[in-house]
Amino acid sequence: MNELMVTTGEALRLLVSFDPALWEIIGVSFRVSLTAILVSLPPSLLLALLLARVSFPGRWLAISVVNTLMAVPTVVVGLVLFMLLSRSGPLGELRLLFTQRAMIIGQILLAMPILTAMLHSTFQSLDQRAWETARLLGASWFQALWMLIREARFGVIAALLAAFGRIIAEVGSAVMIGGNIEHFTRTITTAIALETLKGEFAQGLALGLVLLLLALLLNVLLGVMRGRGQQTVSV
Amino acid sequence: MNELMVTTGEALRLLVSFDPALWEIIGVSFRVSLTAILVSLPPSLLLALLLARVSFPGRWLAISVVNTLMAVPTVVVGLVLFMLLSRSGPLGELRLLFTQRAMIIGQILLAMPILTAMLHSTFQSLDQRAWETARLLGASWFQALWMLIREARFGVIAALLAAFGRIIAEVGSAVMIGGNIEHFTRTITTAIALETLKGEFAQGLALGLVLLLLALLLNVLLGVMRGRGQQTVSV
Amino acid sequence: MLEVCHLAHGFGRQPALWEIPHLRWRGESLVHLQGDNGSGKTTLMRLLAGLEVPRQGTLRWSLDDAPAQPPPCPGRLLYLHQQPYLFDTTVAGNLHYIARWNGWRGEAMRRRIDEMLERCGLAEHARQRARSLSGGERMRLALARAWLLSPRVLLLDEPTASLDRQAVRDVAALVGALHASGCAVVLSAHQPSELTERCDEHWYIAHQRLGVETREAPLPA
Amino acid sequence: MLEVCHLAHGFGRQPALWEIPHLRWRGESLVHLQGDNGSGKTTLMRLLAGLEVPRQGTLRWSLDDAPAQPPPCPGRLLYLHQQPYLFDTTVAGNLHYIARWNGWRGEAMRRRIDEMLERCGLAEHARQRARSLSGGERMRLALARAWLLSPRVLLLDEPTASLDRQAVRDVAALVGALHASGCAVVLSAHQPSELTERCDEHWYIAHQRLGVETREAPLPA
Amino acid sequence: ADTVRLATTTSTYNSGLLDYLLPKFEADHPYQIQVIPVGTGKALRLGRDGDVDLVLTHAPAAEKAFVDAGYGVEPHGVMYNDFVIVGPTDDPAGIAGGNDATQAFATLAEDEALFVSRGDDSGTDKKEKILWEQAGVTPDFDGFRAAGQGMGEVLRMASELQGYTLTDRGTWLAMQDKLDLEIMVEGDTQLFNPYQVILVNPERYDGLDTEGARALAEWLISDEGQSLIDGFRLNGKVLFHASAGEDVDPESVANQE
Ligand SMILES: Nc1ncnc2c1ncn2[C@@H]1O[C@H](COP(=O)(O)OP(=O)(O)OP(=O)(O)O)[C@@H](O)[C@H]1O
Ligand SMILES: Nc1ncnc2c1ncn2[C@@H]1O[C@H](COP(=O)(O)OP(=O)(O)OP(=O)(O)O)[C@@H](O)[C@H]1O
Ligand SMILES: [Mg+2]
Ligand SMILES: [Mg+2]
Repeated sequence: MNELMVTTGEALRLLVSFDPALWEIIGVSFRVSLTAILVSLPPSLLLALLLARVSFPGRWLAISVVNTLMAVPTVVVGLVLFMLLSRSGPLGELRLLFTQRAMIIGQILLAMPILTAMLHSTFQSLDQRAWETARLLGASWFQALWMLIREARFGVIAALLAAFGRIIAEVGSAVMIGGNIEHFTRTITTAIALETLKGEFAQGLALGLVLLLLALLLNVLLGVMRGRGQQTVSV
Repeated sequence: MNELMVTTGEALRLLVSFDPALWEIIGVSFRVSLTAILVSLPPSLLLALLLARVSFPGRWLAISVVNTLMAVPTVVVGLVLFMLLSRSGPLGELRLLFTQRAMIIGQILLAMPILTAMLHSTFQSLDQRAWETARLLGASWFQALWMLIREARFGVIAALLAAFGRIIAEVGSAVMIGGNIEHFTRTITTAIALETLKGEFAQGLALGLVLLLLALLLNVLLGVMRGRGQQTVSV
Repeated sequence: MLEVCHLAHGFGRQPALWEIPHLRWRGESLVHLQGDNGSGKTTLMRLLAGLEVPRQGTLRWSLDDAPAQPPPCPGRLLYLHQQPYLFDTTVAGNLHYIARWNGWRGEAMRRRIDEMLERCGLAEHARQRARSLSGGERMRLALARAWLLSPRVLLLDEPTASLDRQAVRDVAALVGALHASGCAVVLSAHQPSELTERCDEHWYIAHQRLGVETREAPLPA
Repeated sequence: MLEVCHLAHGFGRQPALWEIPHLRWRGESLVHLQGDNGSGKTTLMRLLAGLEVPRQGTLRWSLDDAPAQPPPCPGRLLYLHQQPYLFDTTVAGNLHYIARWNGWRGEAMRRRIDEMLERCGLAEHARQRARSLSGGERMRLALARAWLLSPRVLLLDEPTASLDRQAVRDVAALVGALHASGCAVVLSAHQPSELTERCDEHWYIAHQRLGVETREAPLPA
Repeated sequence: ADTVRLATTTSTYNSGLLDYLLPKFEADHPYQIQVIPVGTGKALRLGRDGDVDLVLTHAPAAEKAFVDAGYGVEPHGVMYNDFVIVGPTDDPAGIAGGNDATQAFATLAEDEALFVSRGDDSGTDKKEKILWEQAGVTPDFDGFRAAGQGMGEVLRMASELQGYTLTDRGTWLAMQDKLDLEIMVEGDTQLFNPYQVILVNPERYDGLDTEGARALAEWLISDEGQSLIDGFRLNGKVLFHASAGEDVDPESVANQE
């Protein structure tokens, strides 16, 4: 018990004395994950809309496949991408391995299934008349899509947060394709993994707390955007 | 390119010749993750319902906190639980470290935030009249909850799949609290991590494929339960 | 049966929708609640059903010789939403939900459900998804759910708005029969019909006040 | 204006709801579409609006001297759902959506929206969340959205079902004015009212057939 | 059978040495060994916290501190292997063929060659830091990459980036086939890499299986265990040299403090 207290205390102390090295790592983490989310969002939105609103043969199987892809371990994504980007792999010429760009690609692959699956379930539960009404009232295809997103903002934001949570917290693909190289591709989670490996649990926890505090900040900001949602009664 | 082909081929061959060692690992993975999901579901349902339907001071912050907890890295959960369960930690007497039970606890901690957040967003978008109607027509509190779950089955199943995907694919907490001990706590993902560490990519990919195939099976089964969802038109 | 004291309600920063200093209703009359759009008919019914908590004042039901109590009184008091919520299953499934919730079982229950579907003109639609029903059919199904439960108090929020003429006549006959068998009924409707003609008490909401006017009960049709 | 050939529609394994061998409509009359619950009025309107693809047959609109084309004709042909969908924002926000989609801007647009809210009795509710409106107010808002757009063809699915009497009169006057200015209107309604009295053409759906009956246009009220 | 928990470095586990040794031990003894493969730092930490019964590691300085602090007892040298410097075949820095590790490191820094460092405080990393110090350079030149990962990953990374790195011979031999690298420098006495087995101090925690742990440790340094270690081959190559009874080179221990 005592050691846990000491370690937590130490973690908090480290957290308050922000140093440039720490902020560098935080910068890499958020840059990579936010970029990955932003890039994944448009295709995921379109795919989700397609799966929710257009009936085509095999649609049902496609939904199951998207859901399944949520269960792909991050190390597997890392592995596959590593083999593709390796010098001996088909895309080796691009020299992307161990760069932030490669990490972004990995995280896009991880974010898209969860984003698509969550957005699909959100759009699926949205009233069909919403789309019809918008189109009849003169909305273009994109304007109607934007209206749908606003109508489903609770679900959309929940999907974004779940996807963001998944990729900011993942370590398997980041360490495999990024390489955890100091000053280049070290993220909060790969740094935590490293500290843990060294047995430096306090440092690991401190980084974990930093990550959580920043994630909370992001959430509160989004919460303000989302509004308070419907009020309720008891029966 | 060639190596990738060879490796994939080898992976597929390994996959077809099911051996008991492989199935042992698969058994541990699914036992641990399915138990964790089953245990997390009831409290997550109640919490989600509470957050979606009852207004209390601080509700808004509580939602943000739940959303934030989705971003907790698996290693951090592993680390915290490790420090609690270690012989020198406060719960060391329980002797839970490096057991499947400890892994289940870790995965429950990972599953609850994502389950609660997704279920909350699902319940939030459900029509308030649903609950009122059920209660007026004589449903008990639990019957009305069951009706809500059925009405929101798309969202509920999507939430379950996302949570299952997260924990079956995670490695950080499993390796930290499970210890990746052969015959005891080795799961598919910790095995993948180990193979990757050894540079045995083929074995790693094969295990990854096994995981995905089994996850697909589970998805298709759930998909049948869920039904086909609404059909649609184009405007 | 119903006793209301100094009841007032409103939304947001708006002043009270209306105030009811005192209202006592024995539940023997068939009440027609009238008022313009937005006058607060739905809100009053929701308050009576306990779906909304009043800003001010009290509201008590004494049903079946039980001591007076504030709503909700699930299973005995039924409020029919102006736009009813149908459960996302088949038409028959909607009725089976109710049977299950109220512990009815067996062949008799099934026959009762079939009879109810027949009476509401939904027999052909039993296996259709409730969400794909036409506007009038939706209301018929919601009414079928209500008839099945035979409550002590029935609050009907514009039950006839989307029904065709024959259906309005059927509803009027059924409400008349229920009322005759001791069920207290309050209903709202903008357009006069066979149903409103049966009413022998009128509650008007106007200028944020509730007025009550009784007249002779009409002869049974 | 509208030309329909051998149109038939149904759902699932059911036989055709109805068949229309031939229908040609010049769009100069004010049409009242009638039929019992579940006869297929809503379905016909959705087909006319292009929201549903017919099982069989063709359907063409020629609007504004453009060559005949099948629906949808967004922005020029408007269908008002029997239970309108309101966007989850304020009442005024619902109208601003339309302004944005149609590229209207500036002070004139804002004044037009205010005027429309006033006319539909929603001025006091401009900042209220649309989803919290009363039943009649919801329909008023949906009608306000339609008036704002001034389309060439207007398909109104039971617009008066939940309106109070004054609102019905207002809608009747507005539909009359729109019709006089060249807008083609088809409307359905179960109960007779000032609005249906203005209609000079009647389409009946009965026994899975569509019948058409024209009569003298009434004098303007 | 009683279970004994052994925390060890990934290098012994991944090379297959333990999979080769332990079944032979378990066949003659009433114990079952659970192996927890982690880094040296974490292995010692597990020992300190009483979560395992014994450790098998290769970081002489850290091990000495571990024993001195009373966390561990009965340290025994078991075996050793050595470190080598590997690099790309075309050897842009021109260090191939030498056997002076310090000189090679100085050249690498001067050339600003690409060098992938473990950077994880492991035994290997500590050894590397000493070499930089002896070469008189601070490792922050342009090509220096601190990867913060295990040996296998670092080797793979060096191969992908065509850079140099310091590795233990065991991991090198195990992974050689998959790498596009060659040995540049070997044979320097500086590059000696001893492994020790240490029991977790039974006085610190109740319920440790010290009996079993001791049985395993003693078996490892017995003639049987030692000859098995010497007989272990990976791809036909000797990986570890049994060294029970030989003292850990005091000089190299001193160097690593
Ligand atoms: N949650 C809310 N927030 C703000 N205003 C509300 C809310 N709910 C209802 N109102 C307003 O309260 C007034 C009364 O609503 P109510 O639904 O009771 O009217 P009503 O008499 O049933 O009308 P209708 O005949 O149109 O159904 C309306 O003006 C409505 O806009
Ligand atoms: N998706 C569907 N699947 C099966 N049946 C359907 C579907 N949609 C509508 N129907 C049926 O088709 C018939 C016609 O429906 P429609 O909504 O057109 O009737 P309506 O004339 O508008 O009736 P109302 O006056 O009640 O609004 C109804 O019996 C309805 O149950
Ligand atoms: Mg109302
Ligand atoms: Mg209709």
